[in-house]
Amino acid sequence: MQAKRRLIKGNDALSLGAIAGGCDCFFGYPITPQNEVPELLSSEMPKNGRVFLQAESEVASINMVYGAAAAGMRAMTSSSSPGVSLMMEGISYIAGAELPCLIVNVMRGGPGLGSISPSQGDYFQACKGGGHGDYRCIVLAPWSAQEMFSFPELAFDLADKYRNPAMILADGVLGQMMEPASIPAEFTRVSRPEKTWATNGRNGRSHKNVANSLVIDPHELRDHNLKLQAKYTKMQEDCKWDTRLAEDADVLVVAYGITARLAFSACKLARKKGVKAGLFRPITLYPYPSAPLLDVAKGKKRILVVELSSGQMVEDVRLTMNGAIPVDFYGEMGGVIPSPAEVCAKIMEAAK
Amino acid sequence: MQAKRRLIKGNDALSLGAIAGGCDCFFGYPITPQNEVPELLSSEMPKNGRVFLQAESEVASINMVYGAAAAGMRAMTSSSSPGVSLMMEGISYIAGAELPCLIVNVMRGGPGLGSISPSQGDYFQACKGGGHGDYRCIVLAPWSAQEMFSFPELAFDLADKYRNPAMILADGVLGQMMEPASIPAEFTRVSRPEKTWATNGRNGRSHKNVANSLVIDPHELRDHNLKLQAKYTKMQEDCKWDTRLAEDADVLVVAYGITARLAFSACKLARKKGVKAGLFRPITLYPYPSAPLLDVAKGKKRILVVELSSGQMVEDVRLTMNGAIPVDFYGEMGGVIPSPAEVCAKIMEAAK
Amino acid sequence: MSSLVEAPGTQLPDNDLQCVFKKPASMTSKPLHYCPGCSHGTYHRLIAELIDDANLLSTTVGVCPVGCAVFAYDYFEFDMIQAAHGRAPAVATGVKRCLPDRFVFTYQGDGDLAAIGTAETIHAAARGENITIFFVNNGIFGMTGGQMAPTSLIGQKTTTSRAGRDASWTGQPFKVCELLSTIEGCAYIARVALTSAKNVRTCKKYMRKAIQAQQQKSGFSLVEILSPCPVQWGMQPGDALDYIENTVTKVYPPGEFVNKLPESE
Amino acid sequence: MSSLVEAPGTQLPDNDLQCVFKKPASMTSKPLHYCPGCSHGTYHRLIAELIDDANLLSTTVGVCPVGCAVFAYDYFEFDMIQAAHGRAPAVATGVKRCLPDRFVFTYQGDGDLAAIGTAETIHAAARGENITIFFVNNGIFGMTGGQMAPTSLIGQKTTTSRAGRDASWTGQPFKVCELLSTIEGCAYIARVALTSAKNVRTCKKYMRKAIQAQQQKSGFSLVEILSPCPVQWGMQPGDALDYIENTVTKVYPPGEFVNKLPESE
Amino acid sequence: MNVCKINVNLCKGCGICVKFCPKHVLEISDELNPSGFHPAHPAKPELCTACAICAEMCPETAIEIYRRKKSRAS
Amino acid sequence: MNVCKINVNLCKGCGICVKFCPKHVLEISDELNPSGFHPAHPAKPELCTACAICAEMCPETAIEIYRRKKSRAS
Amino acid sequence: MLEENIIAGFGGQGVLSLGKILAQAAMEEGLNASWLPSYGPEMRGGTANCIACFSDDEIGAPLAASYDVVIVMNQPSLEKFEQVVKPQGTLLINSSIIPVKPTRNDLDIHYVAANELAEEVTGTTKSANIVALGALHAVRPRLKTESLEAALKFTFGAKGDKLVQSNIRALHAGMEAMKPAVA
Amino acid sequence: MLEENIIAGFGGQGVLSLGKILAQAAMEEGLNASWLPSYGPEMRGGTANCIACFSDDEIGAPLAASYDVVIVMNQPSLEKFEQVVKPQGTLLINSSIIPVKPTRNDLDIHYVAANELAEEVTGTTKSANIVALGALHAVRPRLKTESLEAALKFTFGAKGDKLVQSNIRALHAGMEAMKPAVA
Ligand SMILES: Cc1ncc(C[n+]2csc(CCOP(=O)(O)OP(=O)(O)O)c2C)c(N)n1
Ligand SMILES: Cc1ncc(C[n+]2csc(CCOP(=O)(O)OP(=O)(O)O)c2C)c(N)n1
Ligand code: SF4
Ligand code: SF4
Ligand code: SF4
Ligand code: SF4
Ligand code: SF4
Ligand code: SF4
Ligand SMILES: [Mg+2]
Ligand SMILES: [Mg+2]
Repeated sequence: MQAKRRLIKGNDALSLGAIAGGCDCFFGYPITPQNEVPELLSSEMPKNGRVFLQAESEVASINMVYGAAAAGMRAMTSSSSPGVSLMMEGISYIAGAELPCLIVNVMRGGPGLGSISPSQGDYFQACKGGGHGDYRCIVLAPWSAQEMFSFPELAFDLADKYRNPAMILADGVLGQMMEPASIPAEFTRVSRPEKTWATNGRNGRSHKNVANSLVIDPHELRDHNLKLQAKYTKMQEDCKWDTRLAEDADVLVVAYGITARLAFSACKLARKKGVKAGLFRPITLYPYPSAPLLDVAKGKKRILVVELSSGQMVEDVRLTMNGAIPVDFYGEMGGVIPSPAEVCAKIMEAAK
Repeated sequence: MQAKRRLIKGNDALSLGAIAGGCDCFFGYPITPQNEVPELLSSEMPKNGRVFLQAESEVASINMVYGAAAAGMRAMTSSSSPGVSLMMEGISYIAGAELPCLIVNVMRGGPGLGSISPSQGDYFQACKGGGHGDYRCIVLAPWSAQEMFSFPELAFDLADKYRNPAMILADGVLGQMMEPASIPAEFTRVSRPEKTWATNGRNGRSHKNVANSLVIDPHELRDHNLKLQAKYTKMQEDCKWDTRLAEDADVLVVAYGITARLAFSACKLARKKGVKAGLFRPITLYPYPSAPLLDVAKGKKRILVVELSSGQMVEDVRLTMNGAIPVDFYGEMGGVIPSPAEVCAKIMEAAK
Repeated sequence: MSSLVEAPGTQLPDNDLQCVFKKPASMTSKPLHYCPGCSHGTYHRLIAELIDDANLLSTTVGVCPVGCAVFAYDYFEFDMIQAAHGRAPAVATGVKRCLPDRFVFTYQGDGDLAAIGTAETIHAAARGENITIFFVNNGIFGMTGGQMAPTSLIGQKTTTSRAGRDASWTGQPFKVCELLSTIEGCAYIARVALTSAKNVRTCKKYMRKAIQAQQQKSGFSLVEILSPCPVQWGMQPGDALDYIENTVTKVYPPGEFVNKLPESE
Repeated sequence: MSSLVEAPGTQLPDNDLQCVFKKPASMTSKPLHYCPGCSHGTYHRLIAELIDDANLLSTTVGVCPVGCAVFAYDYFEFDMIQAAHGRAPAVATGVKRCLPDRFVFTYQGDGDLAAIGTAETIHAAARGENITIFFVNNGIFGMTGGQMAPTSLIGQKTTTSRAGRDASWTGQPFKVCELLSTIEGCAYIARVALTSAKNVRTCKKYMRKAIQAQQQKSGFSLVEILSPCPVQWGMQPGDALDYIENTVTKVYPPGEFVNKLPESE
Repeated sequence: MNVCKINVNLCKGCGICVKFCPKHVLEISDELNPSGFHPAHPAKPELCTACAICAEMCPETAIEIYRRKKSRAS
Repeated sequence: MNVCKINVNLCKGCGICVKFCPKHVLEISDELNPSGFHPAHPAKPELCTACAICAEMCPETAIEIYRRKKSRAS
Repeated sequence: MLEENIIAGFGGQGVLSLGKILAQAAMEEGLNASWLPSYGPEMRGGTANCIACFSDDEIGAPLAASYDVVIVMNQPSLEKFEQVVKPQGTLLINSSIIPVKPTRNDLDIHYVAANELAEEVTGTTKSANIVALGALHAVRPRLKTESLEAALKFTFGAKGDKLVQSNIRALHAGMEAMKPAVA
Repeated sequence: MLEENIIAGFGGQGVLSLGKILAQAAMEEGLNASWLPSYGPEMRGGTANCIACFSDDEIGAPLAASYDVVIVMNQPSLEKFEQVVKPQGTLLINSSIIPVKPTRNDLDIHYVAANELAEEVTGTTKSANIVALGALHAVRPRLKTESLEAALKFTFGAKGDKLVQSNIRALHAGMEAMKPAVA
């Protein structure tokens, strides 16, 4: 299928990407700044023979996703921070029952109702399990309209591979910004693994299937958890990252999503000012690309982590470095987006 | 008031402790293994002129707490893992609106429906903010019936001091176990700070009060978040911890709640086997007692963190040590409780 | 005791005996975990019998709740999904929207459906969701130890209403069928008490209609059974059934509340 | 333009003029953020007038929703709580149970009350919670950009039903007053359309009764107003009011649905 | 004679079958089954009409009912 | 003469007052107010009966109405 | 001194209260004590068990890998818990409804016909658990008899002195029954 | 080359589409481009603005601390955004409804009576935004005129050629109006 370059909003790119990625059904409840997703899908999904249903709440949305995922569908929901908080029980169930699905969080300022401005304050929730129990989501962080389009399929593939919920963690800027992106003219049905475990009616199957996260016997639940943990360890083989100007850098800036864009511009400014700065961008926030980071960081003088938060991902960077290289942090909150110049200033400090 | 020693269930001790601590109202929804809490309070609260109301869900519970807390009450809810996951949006709102309240989580095995057996799998959720945005709860971890009784008042006091939600993080064993504890015969009304900010009707007040977490302007929301962060930093002055046999220890075991009890027994066994083991027990999980830990850990050969999880608090220990002393981890999941002998074996390994 | 024991399914002494009653094929042989005299088991059996009758074993997807029936997936031979507390109707919606030709039902208790699951139930009905709900109203939270439910009767003693439910503080019993009757999306809504063999047959008749409603794509269907919880009620199983017959049905009148089936009498 | 401008409250030329209409004291002077022709402002003013009339300024605690009225706390002089989306009735319950002598009301849109807040609304009613809800039904999610609401009319074009709402897929419009009418805890339930000065007065009458219901501790009260969302409906403000009068009221008949006030006519 | 066959391993001794048997065929035994329940048993099997009421009412589906076929000659 | 006083800073030019004024006193101005709206103004103030219908209908509470007191002598 | 006990049986057999009474008695003596029930989804029938520990020192873990004392009131419990008795530990078996014998031979094993004895001295089998307590006390006297009686008073006092007395009779019946064993 | 523009005005003045058309035109020329709107709670009235960037290099940040070009269509926007123009940067003012003058003197400032001109050549003030685009293009010709016309075709094509043509007229009217300034 030939793709054509067009100016497109991140949320629209994500929606088309979901269809391109074989999303069978979308269940969601409106919330800014991701409303373009349900709005576009409400007309595009039926056109493409898929299911779109607006749920009465996020709690209902995630549980509809649970049902559809159990039935073997590529099921998806999308929301923003407060709405995603309401999904914590449901996501924990989906992870416990080992069902693949896609949850999108176009983050906004918190806590509470906060604001609708862009933020990265939900990293802990997404990556450390905001819900109860020892589960993990696969978490992908796009940084462009092009990745907003291509990550849904990637997310579904990884979700199916590991029978695990996957999350796309974006923010208000990525959702609202328009950029050129290559989008195919029409979408061909993507292949996906056969789901012999699906609870879609036995018809002919010799045994019944059950989708379940209840394991009442402690030792069986322990074993179930060990199986999950082994799976999470194996995910490391799929961790993804990217770098810019990192090779010869003295200061390595670590940032994801929109912040990585700011940091990239800042690195260029810093180099104009004579400081060798480079960017390490985690693409999978879980599994976290620790090994690659250690590798890239080798020989750097200092690491600067930049986030639109009070400092969340920085903990994973510090856990990765374990004291080997000093790690600084610069964060803005509440929807304030630092300019490349401001980030550059922090790089200059770090370089001192 | 003279206290009398009696054999009491952790959940019952916690309930009486809430009344002793000046809890004005309880809103909750039943869930094992904390049902003794609403059951006891349903009769004891009215007797003591307080409010008990069974809500239709945990979502309703936490929002009733939000309302009562805004009105200046010492408001409380109690649940267990899946139920607490449903409160994530509400807790984020309460933190954002800077309202004091008490949330109890008597943890059970997860993820999903999991089991009703004891667990410590919700540490991340409690301490790193399972809800959206950059907020924190004050988190207390009792390890005995006596602390189950005394911590609610402590939690309310800290909550009022900082205008912040406080959480008591217990588990099925602490909730269900009976132990002797000193409980006063009757409860005298405790003093509490005057709440000039409460939305309890102006009557006479010159200005209106508003309870709110919405700050639509990014710079104002940034400032609001900076204020919250400053508050969280200040909380460090109230962090609490405990030690056993730590002075001369070579191996320092770090554990909280029921696990600290197992670890304490294990340390005694290890010493019988000739290994100097000691216990560091964080009592406030947030603010985390990092400075005291660094201090106690000075000169130890090795640290062993023990949890009923896949390894959650261990991240805060590693972030604290930042590579200074090797940190091992031993965890069980799903409601399996290791015997002191098993923990001792891990200590012996660490000592090698 | 051995005198008493008869291993299930052993060949009988002679061949002039014909079996007039036995466990339906859609039900597994696993012993039920319910308390003595609990109607969950009876309701399970009726579902299995109807699935057998309608020959739906291979196209059924059942959704079980959180509540004493949480283990229901162990007792049926068809595919089952265990749903989060109260969310079964949303889970069923997810399945049914994607697989409209499957028979999709939920099995829910009164805490599950009428407390925490209120919004999911009502909006499934409001959407005219083409699913069937088998609703067990025993007026209490059984699994968690007998706390008050929205459906508990006034004066009923529970572990969270030890002095008896007080209407002035907790309101009146929550009437699911009456509430749903105002919603246009409902195709079939009925209530019955499993207090006699006759009522068991009536229940089965209602359940059959609810299933037909879904098969005819007429919309949302629900059958509420008034069920005993002998243990949490602190009654003998037999007395509990009498109590339903004499007291509970006064508050929750049995009958058909909505019936939009074309060929319904 | 200056010719037109009259700064509010300036002294008038002569003293034979008596003021027959001005902003109520319980309302702040802050300009409203609503779109031109949106009835939220009118409803706000009526609340403030009634608080003034009943002299409740010092004992009122209002709860505002998430929806276009999220900023309502800026427009009233009494204490306000901003509640999570849909949870206002639970928040109000928390306040009222602890401070039974306060006047506690919530102000909610149809997405807030009839979608995500369904369970909280219905259980507040079921408990006979002694609170008052002012419910703004504009058949759409205004704040988020005009998505379909459970209350949207069949055929109504919204940003998530571009071809018009399809009953076979999303069900029939959600009728809050009709649903609540089956619940015994309700003391006063009424619906009105703000489409004329006469209706504005009727609305105020209904609202007064709802407030009385709470003051007499008779239970749960709710007044639903059929309100325009000119912007999301893509209509001129005036036309939007005509549309309500001619079309919306056919689906949502105005009137008093429950009235248990002793002295009610 | 008809047969009311009760699986004592499944029986929980709830007594519902005893209560509803129109012919008073059934009784609760005072022995314990392996799960610690006193199971029901057909005390007067000869009175059983194979009406299956007991079986319909049994929550455990512990009862199977067999009817004696009419012998041709009659 | 009665006075219908419209605060143009609050007015959003929705035209509802214009629509409902029984005496057709009001009109939408073609000038812009500071918020970029075309506010209403009393084009025929002399016709105003001070019935306050416009004010009751105005969503912005932008209208104040003043009635001229009857002069004693009449 | 740290004593760790498991008591197991059918739901109805009062194994949980047996454990509580042990802990209560220990507390009456000023010892530290803990009691931990097995808790599961509400459902009658099936087996229940609890762990009771007491010690003159601070009690760490309220449970252990193996136990000084195991009391089994029914057969499933014997099968389930025989293996967790410490070598030379005490295994007390309710012979009234447990026909089979344990397989281990490194234990101090005792039998008591708790149901019959209870029926004998109290008229019902309800206090079979207390008979077992008495039996345990006889073969392993770690607490004072007065403490056990005090614990019985505390536990049943609310329900009237008659019940207290019949339970004290049950306690002593159990002790008597073990005379031969201890002699 | 990296050009960063802010366009601001009342909700109804088409400032968002002006920015989109800039970005679209840049893309037509094979440049990288980005467009970022200010988004808020749904509510008409009040001011809106957007940021449009284009560059021959990969675009990092879609926003900046200061801008090469600021177009203000109403007075509140002038007050709000005058300070973020880069020294020597371009400030284009819609003189139709902005009576006041900017305070800074380190800028390349231009005025265009966008509303009047639009009314003149298209009969309505709707395309005042496109007039402003033309004016900007005249004083700061960074993109080809064809690209701008192509972008207009792309944007309004769906709504018919008439609309396209009238907008192209508006574009050129804006360019013409600036002739003196550039001459
Ligand atoms: C989110 C959540 N809240 C609470 C619980 C605890 N819980 C389990 S079952 C139940 C209610 C059971 O009552 P009902 O639905 O009537 O079923 P029954 O046991 O009476 O058949 C509750 C509150 C839970 N598991 N999850
Ligand atoms: C948990 C959560 N979900 C969704 C949203 C997004 N949201 C804000 S307002 C709203 C609905 C507004 O519609 P309505 O309640 O009818 O109020 P209106 O704006 O129409 O007056 C939604 C879905 C949110 N803020 N929080
Ligand atoms: S607790 Fe009640 S509902 Fe649950 S199994 Fe027992 S009797 Fe049935
Ligand atoms: S969007 Fe609709 S409801 Fe919201 S303010 Fe505008 S008109 Fe009113
Ligand atoms: S009804 Fe069933 S379970 Fe109850 S006693 Fe009879 S056979 Fe046993
Ligand atoms: S079949 Fe009928 S007669 Fe026979 S035992 Fe059962 S109920 Fe009694
Ligand atoms: S009704 Fe009010 S806002 Fe609307 S035009 Fe008249 S004065 Fe202006
Ligand atoms: S007061 Fe009456 S007559 Fe005067 S302008 Fe207003 S509506 Fe018209
Ligand atoms: Mg129930
Ligand atoms: Mg609305």
